[in-house]
Amino acid sequence: MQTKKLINDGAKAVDEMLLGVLAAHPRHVRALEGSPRSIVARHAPRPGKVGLVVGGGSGHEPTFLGFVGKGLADACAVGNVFASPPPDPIIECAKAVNGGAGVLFTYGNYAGDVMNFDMAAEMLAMDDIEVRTVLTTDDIASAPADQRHKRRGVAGNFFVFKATGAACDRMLSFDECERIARKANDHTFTMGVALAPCSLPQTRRPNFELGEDEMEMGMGIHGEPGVTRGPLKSADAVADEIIDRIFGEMVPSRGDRVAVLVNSLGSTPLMELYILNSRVAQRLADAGIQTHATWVGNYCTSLEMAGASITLHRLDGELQDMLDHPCDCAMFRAG
Amino acid sequence: MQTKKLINDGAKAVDEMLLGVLAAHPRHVRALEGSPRSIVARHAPRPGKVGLVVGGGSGHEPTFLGFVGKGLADACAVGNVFASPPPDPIIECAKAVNGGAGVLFTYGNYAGDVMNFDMAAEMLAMDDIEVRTVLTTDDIASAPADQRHKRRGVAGNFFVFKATGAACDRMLSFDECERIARKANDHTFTMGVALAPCSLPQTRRPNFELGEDEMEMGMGIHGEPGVTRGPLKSADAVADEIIDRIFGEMVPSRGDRVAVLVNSLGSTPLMELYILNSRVAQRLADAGIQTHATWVGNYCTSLEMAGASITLHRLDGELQDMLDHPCDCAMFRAG
Amino acid sequence: MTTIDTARLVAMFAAIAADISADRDRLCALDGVIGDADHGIAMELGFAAARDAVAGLDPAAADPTTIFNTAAKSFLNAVGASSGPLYATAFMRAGAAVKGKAELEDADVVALFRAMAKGIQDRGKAEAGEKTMIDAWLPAAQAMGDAAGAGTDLAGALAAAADAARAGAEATKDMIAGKGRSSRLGERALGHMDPGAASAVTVIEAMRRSLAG
Amino acid sequence: MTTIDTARLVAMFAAIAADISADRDRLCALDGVIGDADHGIAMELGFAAARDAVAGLDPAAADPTTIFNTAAKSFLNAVGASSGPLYATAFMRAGAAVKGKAELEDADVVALFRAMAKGIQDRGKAEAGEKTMIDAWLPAAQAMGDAAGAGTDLAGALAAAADAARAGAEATKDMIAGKGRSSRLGERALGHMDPGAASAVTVIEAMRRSLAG
Ligand SMILES: Nc1ncnc2c1ncn2[C@@H]1O[C@H](COP(=O)(O)OP(=O)(O)O)[C@@H](O)[C@H]1O
Ligand SMILES: Nc1ncnc2c1ncn2[C@@H]1O[C@H](COP(=O)(O)OP(=O)(O)O)[C@@H](O)[C@H]1O
Ligand SMILES: [Mg+2]
Ligand SMILES: [Mg+2]
Ligand SMILES: [Mg+2]
Ligand SMILES: [Mg+2]
Repeated sequence: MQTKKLINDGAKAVDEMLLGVLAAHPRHVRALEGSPRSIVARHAPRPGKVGLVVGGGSGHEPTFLGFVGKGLADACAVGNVFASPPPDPIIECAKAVNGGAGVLFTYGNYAGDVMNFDMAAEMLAMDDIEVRTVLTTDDIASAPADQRHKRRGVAGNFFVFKATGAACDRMLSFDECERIARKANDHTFTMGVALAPCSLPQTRRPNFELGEDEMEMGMGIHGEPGVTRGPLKSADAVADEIIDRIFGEMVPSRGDRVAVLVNSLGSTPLMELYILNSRVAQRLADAGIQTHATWVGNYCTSLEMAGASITLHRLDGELQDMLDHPCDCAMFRAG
Repeated sequence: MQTKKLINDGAKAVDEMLLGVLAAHPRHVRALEGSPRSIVARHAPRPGKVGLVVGGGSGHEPTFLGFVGKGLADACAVGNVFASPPPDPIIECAKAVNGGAGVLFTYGNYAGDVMNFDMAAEMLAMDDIEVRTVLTTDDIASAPADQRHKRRGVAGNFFVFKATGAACDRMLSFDECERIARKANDHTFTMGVALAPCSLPQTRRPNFELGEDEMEMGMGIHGEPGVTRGPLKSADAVADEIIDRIFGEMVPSRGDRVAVLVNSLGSTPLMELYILNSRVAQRLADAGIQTHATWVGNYCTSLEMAGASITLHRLDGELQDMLDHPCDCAMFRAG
Repeated sequence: MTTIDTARLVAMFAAIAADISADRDRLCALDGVIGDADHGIAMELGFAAARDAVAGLDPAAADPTTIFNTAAKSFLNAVGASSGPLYATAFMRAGAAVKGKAELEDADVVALFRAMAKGIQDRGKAEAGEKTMIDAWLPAAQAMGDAAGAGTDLAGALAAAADAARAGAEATKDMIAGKGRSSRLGERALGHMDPGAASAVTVIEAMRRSLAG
Repeated sequence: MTTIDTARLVAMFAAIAADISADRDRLCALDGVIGDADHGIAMELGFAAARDAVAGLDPAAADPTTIFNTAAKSFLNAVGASSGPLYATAFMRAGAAVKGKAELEDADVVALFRAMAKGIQDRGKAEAGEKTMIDAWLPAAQAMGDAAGAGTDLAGALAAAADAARAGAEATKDMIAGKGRSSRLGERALGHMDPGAASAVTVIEAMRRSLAG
């Protein structure tokens, strides 16, 4: 039996989605002529501004394309479901947003994305467009702390994109934008948990199996297995386990400031997310950590997967400044 | 077997959710002391301003409490899951936001809500707080057009609240605010479709059954059966059926302007919503109707139910003005 | 003829709460078919709150009216929903009907049922035949009055009330709903018992056992 | 010894596409266990695009290099993902390896396999034993070269390559992954075949059938 989806044809789902996005957000984004998988901000390019190109597989909406807009990403290269975009749309995005000050690629650390974005960067170099890359590696479940460069990028993308987009929007130098992107990534820690699988539009079959009372800690945002599988726990126990692991890495001190993201992987509703957040807030308060801002909702999803992730973004003055910088995107506004 | 949820105790889910909401949105909302189910905007009350109180059962987040904030609702009375709040929190909300210019109750037309809000209004009258009520009745699937007063209020709440909140924020008179609320409701048409049930946190059992390849047209936002049950259709067919029914009532002419809401009932992801929207946009364009603004996402949910609804809000100059009025709420920003 | 004191009424609320709690999942399932699947939860919450509130009263100071008013308020605030105002109004009217009494005699119990049915009807504006709890409560109150009028003893009258409630709930299967969530269903509601009528049977049956000697 | 003309290469891409399409769901299922469940989709898309693109070339004007370059480009743009750059690079290197030839002789086929394996390795930087498609492609290219060096005919050498690929894919079950999505799984990847190695077997087997005269 196939899973139920409101689609027309699995093979056309991504392109039809993009038509719907363009129809809904004409003031924020456009598709490049001849390159429909290149979604570019209305206001881009801006001369002298570092261009920020994000991208990755589809199925994580509002990540990545929802973060295209003023003050955040200038363009997004859109891949098939859970598949990196090929180099072409990435190249077109970079050309379209190049303001002469360099183009920054920021995306999640996955083999496929790295190969495709690197191929794009090589080809852009031949056109004298300077590209630098900052990979997001916030998923603390995906490799030990001393191998941070091997970690996946998951919901914490949100904070890295936000900081980087702000830096670019403020016309900081290429070096500064890159430095801030790396710092934002270093300051971001995420872990997720999955309760039920999603299914790809092309197969409409659950992409993994979980026992009726099981959950998977550390689940990736494409249904890749996480770190441990065990019986379903309470919201408080899940929040505690995640916060404990994040604290173990972030090593917070009293008086620290953080921003929080409690993210649904798809079908976990706001009620459950806010219950998680109530525990997160309590843990932060108990540790003497100040919460500067909190986002709760669907920010980095895996289609209709059930589950959630918690991200802490440790702030210093600069990162807080970037976080508070206003942005106005297709699917996200802040500041 | 119980459904999986990230909760601690079904009986405490609503109150724990509220703690999480207050922790996440301290700049927007507060709970009234002694009345934790009364969520009030930070800026309320404002002298001379009509107070807008919304409310209803929990489980529809971000409806209702997410729409509390500057420029929209002043307060929300929060009920148990899918259950109207009792009169007490409603009364406290009304007292807290009363600026001396009257208090408007706007909420979905359900027997339980009507009884509880009416009881509250009666008791407030004894305290010389004048209350008027505008019920939302946008669900065209729930009664024939000549019995509009019997219809349910569903996702179209969003537009009614938005217009009414703007009218109140602009310090219009009680009469004007009420008139605009009624007009906004009269101009709003919604229909939904469900693909899979949700489950209540207290029972963790699916609240209805649907065959493996069935969908229900006209499903209410509490899992109440809709109008017809049949085999799952394509996104285009679903959008067409809904748009046809809405056009049948709205009787649009070329040159009309509308705002659109494509809403997830919970677990239907953005990809599917945008696919629906691509068809909606095409139908509107074909009919010569101008789309002034579109919202796509989780706006009025039924916990983790799978499905979606489409709402058209027909604009005239006044309603467009109200729609464009800025608002800044716990879970929603516009303008 | 024994009279019913406040302790018996307190025990009655405990009995209703226990029976409704045992019935919770069936009531949710019935509500799932034609409503929103929460009726068992609302009733369980409401009667648990009423039970606790009346158990917390000072038995020396509380008269039946206080018991019923306390039950009304606590039920309402715990529940909201449709059941909240309906049962809260029923209990407030019950309290008014026995005002001034220290203990209840047979005729008071008859009045109590009538007042409860009337309260539900005044609050919800449902007529008989609209597939609501009224279709259990009205015949129950009616049967109780008829039996008492015909000289039947309290136990017999209560049994008649419970039988009439059961028959009334059964009859809701053949009704199209005129009130409540299922009123939007038209013919699709046919064949299904109204959950509020079903729970009314459970409530009335628990009241029968508690009040019949 | 017969040579392989462009028509045969076009037919080869059609054969791979057909076999991969038939294999799609198994590959997705394998990827579901240790990856993101889309490998069959990516491969199906990629080879369908390659098949269509090379079928659309003017057979008179196209040489083998053009065939492979066209396949590379179309595969890459249809897929992205990991498979896209890996197979695209494999085909670009294949094209370079047969540059200037109008038809392929036995030695060219050997060179082609070696170039494809090398291309995948250059692009993905995977070593043997890291549980990737390399663990099928490297032994296949090696076995092919060894067999040809030992004087085996093309059919025999291709059969040796296919056997080696199968053995290599089988061996990935005992590996912990060093590259790709499953590299975050550690020991949990043990016991499961790498989907990219599995699909490599299908590709190589289809190439064997198409190229072995
Ligand atoms: N207007 C009304 N008058 C009498 N009973 C009503 C009315 N509206 C609803 N009911 C009763 O309430 C029951 C549903 O109660 P419940 O599930 O607790 O509330 P809700 O419908 O708010 O979820 C229905 O089965 C019906 O018996
Ligand atoms: N660096 C690499 N070198 C060689 N092969 C790789 C590499 N990374 C991934 N692979 C192969 O790609 C396969 C997965 O391909 P696919 O599912 O199409 O892409 P994705 O992982 O992007 O979803 C893996 O099974 C593995 O064989
Ligand atoms: Mg993939
Ligand atoms: Mg309810
Ligand atoms: Mg109900
Ligand atoms: Mg994959």
